[in-house]
Amino acid sequence: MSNVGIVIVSHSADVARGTADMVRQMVGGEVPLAFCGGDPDGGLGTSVEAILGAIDAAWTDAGVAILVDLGGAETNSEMAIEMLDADRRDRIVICNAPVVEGAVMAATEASGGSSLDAVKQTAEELSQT
Amino acid sequence: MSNVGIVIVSHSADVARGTADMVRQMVGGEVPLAFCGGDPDGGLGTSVEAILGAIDAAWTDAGVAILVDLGGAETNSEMAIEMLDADRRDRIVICNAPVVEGAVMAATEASGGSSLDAVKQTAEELSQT
Amino acid sequence: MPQPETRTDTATTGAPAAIDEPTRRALIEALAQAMFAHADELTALDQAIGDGDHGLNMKRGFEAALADVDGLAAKPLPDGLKAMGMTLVMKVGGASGPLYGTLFMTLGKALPVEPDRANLVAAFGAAIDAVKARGKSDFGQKTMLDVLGPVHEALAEGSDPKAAADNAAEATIPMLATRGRASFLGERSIGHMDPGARSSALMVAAIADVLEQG
Amino acid sequence: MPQPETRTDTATTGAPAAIDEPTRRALIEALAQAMFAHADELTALDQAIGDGDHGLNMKRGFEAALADVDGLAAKPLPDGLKAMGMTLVMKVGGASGPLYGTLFMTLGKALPVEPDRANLVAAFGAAIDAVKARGKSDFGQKTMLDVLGPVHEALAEGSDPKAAADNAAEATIPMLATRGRASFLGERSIGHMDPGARSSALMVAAIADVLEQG
Ligand SMILES: Nc1ncnc2c1ncn2[C@@H]1O[C@H](COP(=O)(O)OP(=O)(O)O)[C@@H](O)[C@H]1O
Ligand SMILES: Nc1ncnc2c1ncn2[C@@H]1O[C@H](COP(=O)(O)OP(=O)(O)O)[C@@H](O)[C@H]1O
Ligand SMILES: [Mg+2]
Ligand SMILES: [Mg+2]
Ligand SMILES: [Mg+2]
Ligand SMILES: [Mg+2]
Repeated sequence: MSNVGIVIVSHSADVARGTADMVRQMVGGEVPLAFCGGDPDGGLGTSVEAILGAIDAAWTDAGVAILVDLGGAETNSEMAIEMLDADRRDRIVICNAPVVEGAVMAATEASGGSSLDAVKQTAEELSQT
Repeated sequence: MSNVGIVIVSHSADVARGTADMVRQMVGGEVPLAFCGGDPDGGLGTSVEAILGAIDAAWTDAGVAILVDLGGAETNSEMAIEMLDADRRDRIVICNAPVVEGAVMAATEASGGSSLDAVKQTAEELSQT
Repeated sequence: MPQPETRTDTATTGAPAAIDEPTRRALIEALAQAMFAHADELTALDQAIGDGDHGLNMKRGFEAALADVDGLAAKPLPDGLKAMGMTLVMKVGGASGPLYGTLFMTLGKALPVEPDRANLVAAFGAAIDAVKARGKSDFGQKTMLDVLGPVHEALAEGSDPKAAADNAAEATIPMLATRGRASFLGERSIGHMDPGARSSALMVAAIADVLEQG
Repeated sequence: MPQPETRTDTATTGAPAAIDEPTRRALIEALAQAMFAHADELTALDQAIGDGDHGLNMKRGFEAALADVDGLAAKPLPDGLKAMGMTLVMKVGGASGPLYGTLFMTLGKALPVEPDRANLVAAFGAAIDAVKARGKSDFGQKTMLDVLGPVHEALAEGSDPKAAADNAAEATIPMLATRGRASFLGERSIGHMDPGARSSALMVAAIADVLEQG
């Protein structure tokens, strides 16, 4: 089974891209990774359609952990999850963790083959070292 | 007296820029703001010289709060602070808070005219809403 | 101020006039025009206690709805509401997108094709509960819910929903925000009208105006 | 394996041969060449348990030092060490920059212009303490400190610092990382040599080789 996938959802396309760069630097290609940022017109905000696309791109049977920044990113991600098939919905979680630091930690955990629960927990236990 | 300034230090120039965009969207021009990301060659990492430049750009007598992402960004920021005049060194803090969410919260607090201590505390109390 | 009791509702059945295709089209157009006309005001409210995009967000959502007005109006009311909600979810881009989207989608799920007033009151209650669940929020937190709640009450007791909405939006001014971006401001959120409360009041007024003429 | 006791140190005073300008230049060049020659190896070690930039970081730092080799070598030893440390601080770009920078700067502050062995041991101890403070770290956390510590002991007791450094770098392999990026890997950090431990060992070897020839 593939490693757990990571999806990064930020209000800012730059933050999302930069975070993905930092994740790639840590885990290379070992972890399915996708990101999105910006509202449907490209301004600061999030887009349910883009989130659904990112989930699809990072999908693996081991599940997907989503990292979000502020309120709207979380609400839109929850909305996106509810629009998925029941089958996928059970294998996707939103981490209650900061987007940049959480994504690096979650991906590092995922690269070791950890379960979705373990990936979520590692991201959420995060305190700066 | 001006509002407390905010400095964003990320390993990624994109993350730093995007975070600054998100901060500006919340507080407009009310808060002195500067950011830097990337090592001295522009790769992922941080640069003490760039951090010193950002501190200078965001400097106000009310002090400056720095938001950092991972280990090296913190160590390099601490190094930069020690290179400042004693006078400035006492009015600059590194927040133990996530870079994106912390910067938005710290800047929002700073925009209300809060003290450096209050800004730091708000960023550090952060839990996702 | 128009009295809702004098509307075209048949008092005996409690049923409003059927919401036919031309009415559905008029509703979508009125909602869109209200958001377009007040986009700057909503943005200014959101600049004061948020990130200054609420007007833009709502405009984007209703531009998309308006672009599909033929398709939306052609659907039976429940399906049209669901499709409208989905459009807002996909296009608004802010927290208000999934919240208003959930409101419309739940109305679509809960309403029959030809609703009477009791159906409407029940559906609106269900929609409010769905918004609360989506937003992990409740009344009293200085959000759109603080307009939607009083409008629901007004519908239930047959008083004027427009007046209720306007008063409720005004009443968010002294509130302390504890949800959404405005909560980042703490005490400084006090003294400003919540942008989502205002957009809710504008939508209620737009809908009431169309149905009163209808 | 060369025995440090057989070095040119005058046993009576405990003073190594004076570190004159040509020696200082040779030291800088040897350090830089060691980092250049092993950049890929350091990067590979950092890829296994970090972000894969340690070789690049060290190369960048020592390229800058080499670019200024005339200026650095011309300075008296303490000032040259401080300037070298500052160059690493400004150029390395990773956590290792301020850490190695602090090491060199503290050596510069603590050493006299013509140090004897006792000065060196004391200064190295102070430099290690400064690195610990800078990194909020200690021995046993699978970092450069786990090489610097044993090298300090070797210097103090007059045993071979190169051998001590190599053994200490090897000994980081079974360690669990609790500082720096490698700590993100938890148990998976076990079984790999720490990249900073390896670069420390390389620097110790480069310095020892120059001083033994000198
Ligand atoms: N958790 C929530 N529950 C209910 N309403 C909310 C919540 N979060 C935000 N809102 C409403 O949404 C409005 C802001 O919408 P908008 O500006 O479009 O989104 P964003 O805050 O993502 O920029 C607020 O004024 C408030 O009425
Ligand atoms: N807090 C610390 N204390 C001591 N040494 C550390 C610390 N953090 C990192 N290191 C050392 O730095 C090395 C990594 O350096 P480098 O890869 O250049 O920086 P970064 O980790 O920022 O990418 C580690 O292998 C370790 O030896
Ligand atoms: Mg907004
Ligand atoms: Mg927004
Ligand atoms: Mg590294
Ligand atoms: Mg690095």
